[in-house]
Order: sequence, then C-alpha cells, then structure tokens
Amino acid sequence: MVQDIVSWLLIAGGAFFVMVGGVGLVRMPDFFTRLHPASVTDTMGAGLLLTGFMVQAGASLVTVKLVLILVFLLFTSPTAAHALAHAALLDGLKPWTGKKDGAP
Amino acid sequence: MFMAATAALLVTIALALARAFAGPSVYDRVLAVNSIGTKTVLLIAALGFLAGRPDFLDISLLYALINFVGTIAVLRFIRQSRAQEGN
Amino acid sequence: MDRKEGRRAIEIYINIVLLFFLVATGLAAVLLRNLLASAMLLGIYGLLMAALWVVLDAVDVAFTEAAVGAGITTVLMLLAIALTERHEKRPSRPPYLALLAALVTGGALVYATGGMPAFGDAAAPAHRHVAPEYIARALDETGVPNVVTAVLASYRGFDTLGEVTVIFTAGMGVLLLIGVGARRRKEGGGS
Amino acid sequence: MAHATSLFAVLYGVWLALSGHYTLYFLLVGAVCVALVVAIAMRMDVVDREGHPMHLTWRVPGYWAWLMWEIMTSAVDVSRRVLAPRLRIDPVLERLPTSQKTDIGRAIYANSITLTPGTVSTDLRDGMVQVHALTSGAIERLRQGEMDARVTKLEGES
Repeated sequence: MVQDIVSWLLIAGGAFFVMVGGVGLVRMPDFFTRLHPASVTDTMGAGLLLTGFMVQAGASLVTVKLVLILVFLLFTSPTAAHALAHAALLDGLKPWTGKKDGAP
Repeated sequence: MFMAATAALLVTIALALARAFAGPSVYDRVLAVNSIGTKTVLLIAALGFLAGRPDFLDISLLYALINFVGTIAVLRFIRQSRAQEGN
Repeated sequence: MDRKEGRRAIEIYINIVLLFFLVATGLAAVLLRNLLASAMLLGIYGLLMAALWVVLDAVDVAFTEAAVGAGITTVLMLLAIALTERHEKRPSRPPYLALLAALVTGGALVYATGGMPAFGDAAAPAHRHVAPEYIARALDETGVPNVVTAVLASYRGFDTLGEVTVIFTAGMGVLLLIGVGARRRKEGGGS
Repeated sequence: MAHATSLFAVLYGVWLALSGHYTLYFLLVGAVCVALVVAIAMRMDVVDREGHPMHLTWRVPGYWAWLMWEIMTSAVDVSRRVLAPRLRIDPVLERLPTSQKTDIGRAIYANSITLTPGTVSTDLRDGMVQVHALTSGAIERLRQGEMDARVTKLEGES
C-alpha cells in the first residue's frame, strides 16, 4: 500500500516534469534555450518515472534493468546535449538574448 | 498509474514532433529526435508495466544506447559536411 | 476479466495515437524539401514504429526496428545525402503516374486486409502449422529460452546463415561505395 | 591489468543483470563473450585510467547525492520559468575557469554542468568551460564555484 502511494507520487512527478520539458521545447525562443527544458525531461522526468517503476517492481531483475536504463540516460544525455550545443555554436548559430523583444 | 505516465509521454512526444516539424534549424530537429528517443525509452518501459510484461525493458535499454549513438553520428555527419562545404 | 478488457481498450487508444503520429511524421517527411530534416523525421518514424510493435506484443520485431529503422537507416540516409544533395529538387512535371501507382498499391493493400485473420486469432493458418510444435519443444530441443531466437538460429539455422551472408555482402558493398564516393568528392558540387 | 579485471567484472555484472538465465552453459558463454570484449578493448588500447576511472569509485556516491539535489532544485526553477505565463529568461553565454587538473576531472565538471537543468556546457578547452545558461542567476551560481570545487575534490590528488 505504502509502496503504491510512493510509486504513484514518483510517477506523477515524473509525468509532470516530462510534460514541462515538452512544453518548453515548443515554447522557448531559440535552440539554445530549448536545450534547458529538454534536460529537465532527461534528468528529473526520466529519473522520477524510472524510480517510480523501480518502487513498483520491488527487488528483482526488473529493478536492476531500470537502474541500468537510468544510468545510461544520465551518462549519455549530457554528452549528447553538449555535442549538440557545441556543434550548433561551431556552425555559427547565434544564441538569442531577448534584446529585440524588449523582455524585462 | 502507468496510464498517466503513458499519457504524459504521448503528449510530450506530440510536442516534440511539433518542434521537429517546425525546425527551424537542423539542430532543433536533432534535439527533437533525441528527445523523442528518450521519451520512447520511457514509453516502452511504461508500456511494459501497463501490459504486465516488464521484459520489454530490454528494448528500452537497447534504445537508450542507439539513441545516443545515433545523435553523435548525426552530429559528426553535419560537422563533416559543413566542413566540406566550407572549402 | 474486466481489468483485461480495460487494458485492451487502452491499448487501442495508444495504437490510434501512435498511428496518428506515424501518419503525421510520414507526411511531414514527404512534404519537407530539406532532405536532412526528412532523414531526421524518418528516424522518429522508426522510433514510433518500434513503440507500436511493442504495443502489438511483437517485441522481437521492435528490437529489429529499433536497431535498423531508427539506427542504421538514419545513418545510411545521412551518408547518402552527404554524397548527393541537401535539398530536394522540384519535379519538372507533376508526378501523376507515381501518384496513381501509389494509390492503386495502397488501395489493394487496404482491400487485402479484409481477408486477413483477426489480430491475435489463435486459429489463424499461420499459427496452426509448425508454430505450436516450436513453442512446445523449442526449449527442450535447442536449450534456447527465447522461442523466436530458437526458430531463427536453430530450426532455420541455414536460412539465417544465408540471410546474414547477404546482409554482410550488402554492408561491404555500401562501405565500398561510400569510400569511393568520399575519395572522389573533391571537385565540390554541394548546394 | 587491474583495469582489465575491473572492466571484466563490470561487464559480466551487466551480462548477469540482463540475462536472467543462470544455467552453467549460459554463465560460461557469458564469461567467454565478456572476455572477448575485454580483449578487443585492450587491443584498441582504451582500457586505462581515463577510459575506466576506477580510482574515483569510492568518492563518487557522495558527489552524486549532492549533484542530485542540485539537479532537483534547478529543475524546479526551470520548470517554473517554462510554465510562467510570461517567459522570464535572460540567456547568457559565458566562459568560466575550471580548477581541475586532469581531463577526466574537467569532463566530469562539464557533464555536471550540462546535467543540471538551466546550464549547458558548450565548449571545453584551455582550462576554460563555455556555458550557456537560461538565466544570469544560473551562471552566477556556477561562478561562485561550489560545483567546481566539489569536482576538484572528487578528482583528488592521486
């Protein structure tokens, strides 16, 4: 019972952060700012969801696999994000600074 | 409960698809692909639990790796072809 | 019982959503003139397709789709684009003949689905021939826990060996072609 | 050799976790496959301190715990900005100094920056890391240097 409540909370939190990342991906003004919400999804969203699944699976081989998935994601996603940003900068993509829209 | 996770993931995939369609730069699209990849990993894991067959996790695991290798390969390619256009 | 029915219904909704995404991705990939963007979209198509296979319980197909559809195909497309052009040329005249061919083929395929057995029907011809034998005896006869692997690597071992040879040869051919192209690509010609 | 042994142990652990069938035959096949991979990796000359930094193993969990807290707080901050009716962001691109002595230390620092929502490392050379941040507050936090100091401590002097 407690297990169910805990995993429900974790999964709900994960679902929330995953969606925030999606909204940010659409809403942010340029490529570099879009990287940040994407990283919210990759770390918090994936972390909470997978942890929620782990609580649900209990101590078993399934949990070990979930941990492996999480570790892979946490190791690869920053590398991919860095490579993306680095390539975009080298390519001459200029980061948006918000000056022209008169942002506060 | 897994249903909520699945729904959230599907919505996010839709949003990322919108970004992939709109672009505007290649990098936005690569970011969208990478992002959808991560979400597919999670989606397959959630589906596995939803169907009561967590063996699906092996595919998630494979995906997590392919997604990364794919992104790096695409970026290498873009860099290489840009360098060729330069000279 | 009730719970199982509910799960079926949910799976149908997930299927519909995924199919909708697939159609949208496919259309966008066709409509975009930027070939690099199209290649990216086809990568997404592979990912979504694999998710769909998982929902349909075809886990082994999903594996292949993940590795080939989302992985290797994207890389091959990118290599092909690198050797040719980045932007699709506008056709000189409307491709009516191609459209007709596509419509006829598509229509025939949709019509043919009417003759197929229902999804998951245990009485379908494909499930009544050797499949039950394999499922019953694979573990004892081959010692392989996964039935699909047992069929591919043991019962149809020679068949698979042939396939692998074909794929290996094709891979070598692609590598040779790309190698030659990269060396010859000195005189430029990018868009 | 120590690195090869530890790589073998890690890979075999992964094999065991993924296999789920523990008969003598499968265990042996697994060991042979893993040994083959380790042999290939050694031939490729990637089994060394940098490719397999086992000297860091014992200090890593503490750092991860701190990093996880950092990720959570900044994820909440970024989420709030994403969902706010008006976008309150002022992205900046800036170079910051790093105090690590080894490449692997700098790589850990840059990856930690990227892993934390709100900041992405975009370039790493000459002992400087270039960071794109969603807000000037995020870059200010980095400039205070707590993460930098923690990674340097993690790297140790050995």
